[in-house]
Amino acid sequence: MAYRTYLMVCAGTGCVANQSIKIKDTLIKELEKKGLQDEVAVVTTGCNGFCGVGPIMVVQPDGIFYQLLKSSDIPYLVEEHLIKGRPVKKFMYIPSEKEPPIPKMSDIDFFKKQVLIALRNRGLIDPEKIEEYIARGGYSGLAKALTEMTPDQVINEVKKSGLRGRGGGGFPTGIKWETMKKVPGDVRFVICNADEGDPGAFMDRSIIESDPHAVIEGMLIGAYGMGSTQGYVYIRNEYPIALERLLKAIAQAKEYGLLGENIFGTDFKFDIRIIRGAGAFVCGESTALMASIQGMPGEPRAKYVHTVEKGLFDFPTCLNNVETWANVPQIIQKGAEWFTQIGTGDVTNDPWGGSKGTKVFSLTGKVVNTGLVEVPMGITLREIIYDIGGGIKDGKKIKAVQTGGPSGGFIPESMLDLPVDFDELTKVGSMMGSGGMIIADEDNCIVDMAKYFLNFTQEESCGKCIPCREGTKRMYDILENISVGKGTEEDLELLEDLSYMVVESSLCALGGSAPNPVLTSLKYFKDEYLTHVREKKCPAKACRQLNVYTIDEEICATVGHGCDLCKKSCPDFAIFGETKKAHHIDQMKCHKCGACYDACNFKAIKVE
Amino acid sequence: MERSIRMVTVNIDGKKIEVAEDTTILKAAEAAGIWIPSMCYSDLLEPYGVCRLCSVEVIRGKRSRIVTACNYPVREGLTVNTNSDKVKWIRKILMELMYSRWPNVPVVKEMAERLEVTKPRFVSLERDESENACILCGNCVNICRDVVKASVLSFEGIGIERKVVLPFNEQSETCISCGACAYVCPTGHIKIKSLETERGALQDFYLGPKSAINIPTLQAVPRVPVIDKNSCIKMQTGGCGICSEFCEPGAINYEMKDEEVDIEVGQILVTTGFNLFDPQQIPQYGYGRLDNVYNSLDFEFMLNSTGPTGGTIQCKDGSEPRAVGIIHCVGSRDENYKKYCSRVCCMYALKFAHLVKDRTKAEVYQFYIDMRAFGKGYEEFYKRLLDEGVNMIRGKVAEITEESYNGNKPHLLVKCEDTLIGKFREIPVDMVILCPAIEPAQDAAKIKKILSISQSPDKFFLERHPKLDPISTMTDGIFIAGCAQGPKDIPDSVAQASAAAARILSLISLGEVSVDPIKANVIEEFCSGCRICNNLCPYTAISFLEDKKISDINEMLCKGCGTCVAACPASAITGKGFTDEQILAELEGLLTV
Amino acid sequence: MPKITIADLEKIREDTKRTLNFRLGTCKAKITVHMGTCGIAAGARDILSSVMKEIEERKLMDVIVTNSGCAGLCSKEPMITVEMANEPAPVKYIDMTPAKIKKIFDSHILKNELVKEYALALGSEKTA
Amino acid sequence: MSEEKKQNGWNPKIAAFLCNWCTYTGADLAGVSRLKSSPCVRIIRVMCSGRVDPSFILKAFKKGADGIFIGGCHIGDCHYSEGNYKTLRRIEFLKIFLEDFGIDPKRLRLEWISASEGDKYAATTLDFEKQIRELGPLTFMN
Amino acid sequence: MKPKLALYWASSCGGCEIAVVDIEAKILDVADFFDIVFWPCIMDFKYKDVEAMPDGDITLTLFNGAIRTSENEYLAKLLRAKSKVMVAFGSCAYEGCIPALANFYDKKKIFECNYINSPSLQESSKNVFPQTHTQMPEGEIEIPEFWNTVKSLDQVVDVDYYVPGCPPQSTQIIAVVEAVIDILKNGKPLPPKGTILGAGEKTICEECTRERKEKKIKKFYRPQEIIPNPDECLLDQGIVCMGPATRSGCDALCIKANMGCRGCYGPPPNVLDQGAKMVSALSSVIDSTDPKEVRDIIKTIADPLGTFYRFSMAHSIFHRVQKMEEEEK
Repeated sequence: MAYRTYLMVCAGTGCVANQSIKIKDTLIKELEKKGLQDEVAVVTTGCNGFCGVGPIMVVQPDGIFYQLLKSSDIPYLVEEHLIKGRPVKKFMYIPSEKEPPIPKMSDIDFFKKQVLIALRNRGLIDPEKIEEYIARGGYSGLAKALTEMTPDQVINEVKKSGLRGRGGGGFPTGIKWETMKKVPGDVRFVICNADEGDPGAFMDRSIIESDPHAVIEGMLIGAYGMGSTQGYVYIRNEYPIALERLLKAIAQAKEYGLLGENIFGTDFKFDIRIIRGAGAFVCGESTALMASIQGMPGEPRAKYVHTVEKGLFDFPTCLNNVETWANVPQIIQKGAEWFTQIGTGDVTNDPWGGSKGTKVFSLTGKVVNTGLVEVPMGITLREIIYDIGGGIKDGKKIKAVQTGGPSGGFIPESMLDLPVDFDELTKVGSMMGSGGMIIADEDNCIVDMAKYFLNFTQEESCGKCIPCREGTKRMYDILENISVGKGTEEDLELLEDLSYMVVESSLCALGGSAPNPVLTSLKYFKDEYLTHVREKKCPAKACRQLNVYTIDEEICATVGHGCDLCKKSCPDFAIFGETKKAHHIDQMKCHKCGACYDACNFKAIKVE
Repeated sequence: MERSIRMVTVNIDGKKIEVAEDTTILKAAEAAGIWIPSMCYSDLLEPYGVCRLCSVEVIRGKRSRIVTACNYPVREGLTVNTNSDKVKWIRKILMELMYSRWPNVPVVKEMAERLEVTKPRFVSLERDESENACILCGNCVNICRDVVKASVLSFEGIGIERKVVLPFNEQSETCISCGACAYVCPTGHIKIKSLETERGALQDFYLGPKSAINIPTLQAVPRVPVIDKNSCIKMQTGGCGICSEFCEPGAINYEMKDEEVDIEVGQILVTTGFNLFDPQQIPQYGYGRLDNVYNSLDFEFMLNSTGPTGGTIQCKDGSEPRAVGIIHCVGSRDENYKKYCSRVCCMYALKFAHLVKDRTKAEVYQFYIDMRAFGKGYEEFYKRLLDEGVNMIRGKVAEITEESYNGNKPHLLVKCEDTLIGKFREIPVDMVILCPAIEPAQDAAKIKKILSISQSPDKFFLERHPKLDPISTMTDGIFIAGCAQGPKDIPDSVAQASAAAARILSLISLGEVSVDPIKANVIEEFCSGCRICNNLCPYTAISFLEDKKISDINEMLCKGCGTCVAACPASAITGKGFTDEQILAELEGLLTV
Repeated sequence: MPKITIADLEKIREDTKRTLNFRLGTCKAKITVHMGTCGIAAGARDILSSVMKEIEERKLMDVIVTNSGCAGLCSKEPMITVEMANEPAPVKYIDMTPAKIKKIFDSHILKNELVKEYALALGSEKTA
Repeated sequence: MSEEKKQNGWNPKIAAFLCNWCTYTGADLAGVSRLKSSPCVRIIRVMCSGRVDPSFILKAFKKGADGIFIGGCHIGDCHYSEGNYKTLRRIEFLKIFLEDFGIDPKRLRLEWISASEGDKYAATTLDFEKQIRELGPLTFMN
Repeated sequence: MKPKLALYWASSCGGCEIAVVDIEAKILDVADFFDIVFWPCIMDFKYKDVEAMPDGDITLTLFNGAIRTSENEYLAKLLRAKSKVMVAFGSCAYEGCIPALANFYDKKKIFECNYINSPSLQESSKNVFPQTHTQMPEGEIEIPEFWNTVKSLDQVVDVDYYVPGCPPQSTQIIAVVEAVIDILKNGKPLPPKGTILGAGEKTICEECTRERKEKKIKKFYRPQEIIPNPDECLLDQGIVCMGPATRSGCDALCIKANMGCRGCYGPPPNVLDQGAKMVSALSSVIDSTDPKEVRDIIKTIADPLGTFYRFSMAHSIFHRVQKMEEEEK
């Protein structure tokens, strides 16, 4: 018997971490209790992207969106919505305190402005069921490619679409495929790079979790175009759910004969192997990744000979990332023209001429709605931050947007109307990267943030070449010096000099782009650096070593009645004062840890 | 796939250079006499490209690009600038980074000076112990993995924590001690800990470093080089293989292996020779501990005109010895070591004395117990030596010590009692030659087991009869000759071997052999195949017939000892000549009287 | 192991279509069963079941069923609302029985002909 | 009775199984060397001491031997490599066996005497004779 | 006239009589063919009937049991005289068997054990020894005298043939009976005197189906110590099996039950002494050259004498255990 209602419970990593599996189990139990198990189905889906409000459940066909669910809410929800037909307002999304709750998913701003290509099946299908993918038109792109198109036509279609590598570089995918196709030889590989390493970025994981077959189909089409018979997916082992779904998907595809020999009765054969990465950031670099697959240390090598000529095991190898592969089936299915309608620029003659299609970003930082968003190329940063992201938290002022992860750069508020595409971002010193987008507000110190990213890159540097190993470490040291008030203006010069040198001479892109956060921050926020080195002050009060903590004695005495909390919290015993009387801080003893600031309930601690 | 080499013209610093396509910029520049700095480049390895000092600017049209010269392949029309401001700027900062991290490493210092970096802008990181001169160029790791194929060394840690380590930071068994890593290390950080070469352990006249390919001994027949399997990298790890590239006739074959060849023979002559007694067992003689104390074989090697000294007799420091002591009976005729006389030492000791006299002005002292110059012309030679002025001291040497008087260079002091004059003497010499005992070959016991022959109590092989049949053994068809049977000199060995050969030949020409009639055999009707007798026979004459499920005795192998006869619980084995009935009858007869 | 053909793809797609239509909310008709306390007391559960049964029996791919609370006219329960994609306004039917449901399916859902005798009124509120 | 026998100039009978290569030759040597060995010993030559079947020993005792002497090559020097090891084990076993049978195991003696040890042969046999004399004649019950 | 058959049991357990009956229907052939003149176990015959027979009157006597007492000996001699063919039937008659284990002790010891130390004796009957002649009011009672040593039949009388086994296997008895009937009926020549009937010429190993390997024994096990592999030679596994030194004929009965052969069929042809042969064989395969270790390994055999001579003590070279000389002194 068909079901009348489907409960789409999000089982992306974010929601699973928030007990969505438990919610699913409770739902099933509750439905059974009410005798609804034959009428109402519970489906686990991939990530919906709105991870900030997980766990999420969508009730279909009504399209009611529930957020922040707890398993204790379930009996009430089932009773109200599923039996009595009354959607429960208190679990719905509320954009702001003043506004009423929005019951329907499609009406929520976060979802409204998104254009879904790579994530088109998210929340709609059970990623562990190939039938549902097929029902959504899955594998018809492959069918079309195999039966109606020659390999060259496939490559040409991708080339025409203007699809560019979503992993960061933005290299036109079609050109890459074409180059690979031209290299002679029988053995050639395609690789899906699922070694997503940028902190805070999780679009690849999300795509695999919600729609693994899209990736498989993309690889199949690519392999057909380029004449490869063996594919690899290099996925980090820290993505257990993605890995499991991918393994299941591959098994299902094999069962259906969509992987293996004589696919759709043609001569085409293709198989996929999964290689689990150990999570080194540098292994996201193509040559390091291939070295890792080969069982060698994950170190990059010089790419004066491209991997499409000599890649994995020295055979021609085409590596694309998850999102790129996931776009391919749609392009083949709906045609290049459809794809070029979305995005910026003109790619009819020059594949570098624009950015087409959509890009998935992971929106994090000081924005109201955090999560994964797929937006058309050319959308402005402002739209992403304010319309989709719901603006800055707590009504603060935006300071900068950091795009492209640790290799990207800071974009100041003045440039918020910048259309987001590969070339525009690069022009301002940042990059698209794999799609990280971190919003910084006025409480964020630019030096501190640059230091954060540098710390990441210097720790993740493989250590092979000197500029990256020694250089990023020195850059970090200088930033550290600046953040504790030991920096000089010469240091800033040296930092810049060193940064440019590292960009120029590093062996791979990790080193070559590592200084981007420093360079862009120096470019757009020079003043803030100068304040750090000249006045030894941090305007955002984030560099604690530059802060001076004092106690407003009046507040302390009258409002807080000398509660002693700060005194107890101070690890240096630097706070004095009798209970019920005003306290004060001995600046000589204070190590500026900020514990008292966090401890005070009355905002009596002042920071300067 | 044969690929014709295409020559291309490239422009390096304004010079037009014609080189083969795909040559690296570094090599092309080198050909043109242009120096490009590099710290990690090694001709032996694929460029690893880590120091980046060889960064150069490649200009294509208006666009220029920084690449590393060590691994950038040249193409037609490439324009390279190795000395632009940008290049200099990059090199300078790189050098600053390196210099500040390894301020005490000479090669880094040198390079820094050459690149005019005197005071780096970075804080000197002397957190590295001054000994740590590893600049992480990776050459050692790469040569170990790619060339030697041992993969012993590897990097550990990433980023600034990267370092070169052995597996689990322990001396690895995989390391074949080839020394390739030390060879490619640009800073000399890798040192080879020399394994203490113990003199006594010197084998095959090994007196110094030698290549993995060598001619085993000077008199080797055939005189062709062989590969020492234990030190050849190719044999150990499958790496290297340079010699085969080098050898034009293609004579090098790594596939050759020691193989066991089964050859069916009717007779065997065992001439497995002897071992030289290790004088280190007599510590008071100082062999292996004191310089200039040699054993006879060392000295023989020194005397050899193709030996390490070209035949001159000299002390370790190269000086001519002023006096030489030759000590007889080292280990022979000694209750504590070998009780027997080694027979050859007296005469070769006299020969040594003669040669020392002949080649140097040194005084020669012979320390002997008894002179045994028993052979033809031997006594005459002894007489001649006495005439030559060799000092003969009758007495067993007690000790050899190293002494030094008044700060002069140390010499050796031989202490012994001169039994002829009844006085204790201390004789200063510069060199001592020990004449060690001849002892049975070290694997004699193994050979004994294989061939089922016997050893006499001194462990030499036992002859059938000491007087009447000194060349055959108790096992028919197996003969012995030379020092395998007992110490003897060359004439005796030749005589014995010839006799053995003659015996063998006579048997061959006879075409058949007669065997002793005392044999055991299995009575099939009574054997039930319990297999108790199966491993009793040292001559493996007993086998188990799987088809009949009974045991069987090969009469040709059987020596008739009768052990199996006694053991057979079914009395199914009888011993011809010594049957149960016969022995019992004998008993009956003996005991009734 | 069955080797899939393109025709098989189509078949799978057809088989799963209804499920997905439900999830996407795309449909020709939407039937809302009013299931307030009053509705349930008047037998709305049976009505819901019979609606589901009709859909099942007729193998309708594009009719979705949902429930809602009390429509306010408790005396006329059980009540359903039928919304057709091609009609401007929903129709409310009152005093439903399984037989009546059958009739509504026969004429309204399949032939776009209103069953006037059961209808309460035309043009009440739309249920989105 | 035994006391009586002893007094009446009783001479023990010692059966000896001698290995052809060592002890037999050793006995030979003793003779050639004019050494005094026990006259009570009645020698049976076997090729190897390993040929000595325990049945022979029991039979010999039964037939009137008062002591039994077995001579073989020294351990490790067996002409047949390892025949004497088997002898060693058999005799060890047999001694336990004899003890169980109520016969003093001292009446059975195994010695390693090489071809060159004529003196040892002489001394050992004399010693054994003395020992047997002390033990007296071996009698059997019915 | 039918040939005459006598069966007698001397010192034995009676198992052989049962074995004879155990030939099932064949017993009818026996009864049919023979005229049974003496079989005290089955029917009431009197010694005086036998005594009254002329010498050689009995065609065949199957004599089982060892010679323990004067009565046994008397009957053995009597039947010998009256019989044409005297067969030592069963291991007791053949080689002493279990009764001969008493040869480990002498009469004195046995009497001490039975009439002084036996725990079942009542105080009043302790120290009362059997007397050959006792004067009773009714007259003199004579009971047989107890010999010091148990003997096999052939140690007291001349024996023509032997049938070994404790008891002889019924199949073997059938074969013997058939052969005898065949000879008597058809006037065939008798087998040579001293032939062992109803047994093979080889050893038990011939009949044992286990896989044997070259033997190397480090320790002997008693059957309760290990669970032996049923496919592998027991001796290889360290279990003392008399099989190699025991005549075949039983079809490896004990071994098939996963027990070592106990040796009831006696030594194989040519073997003088079963026990001595076992000593020789086992010590040959002990895997050690160190005298101490050899002794230790030998010590792992429990009671070697009793084990090796379980059935053949009377027939062994020594016939019996001697008194330790020390004890004598």
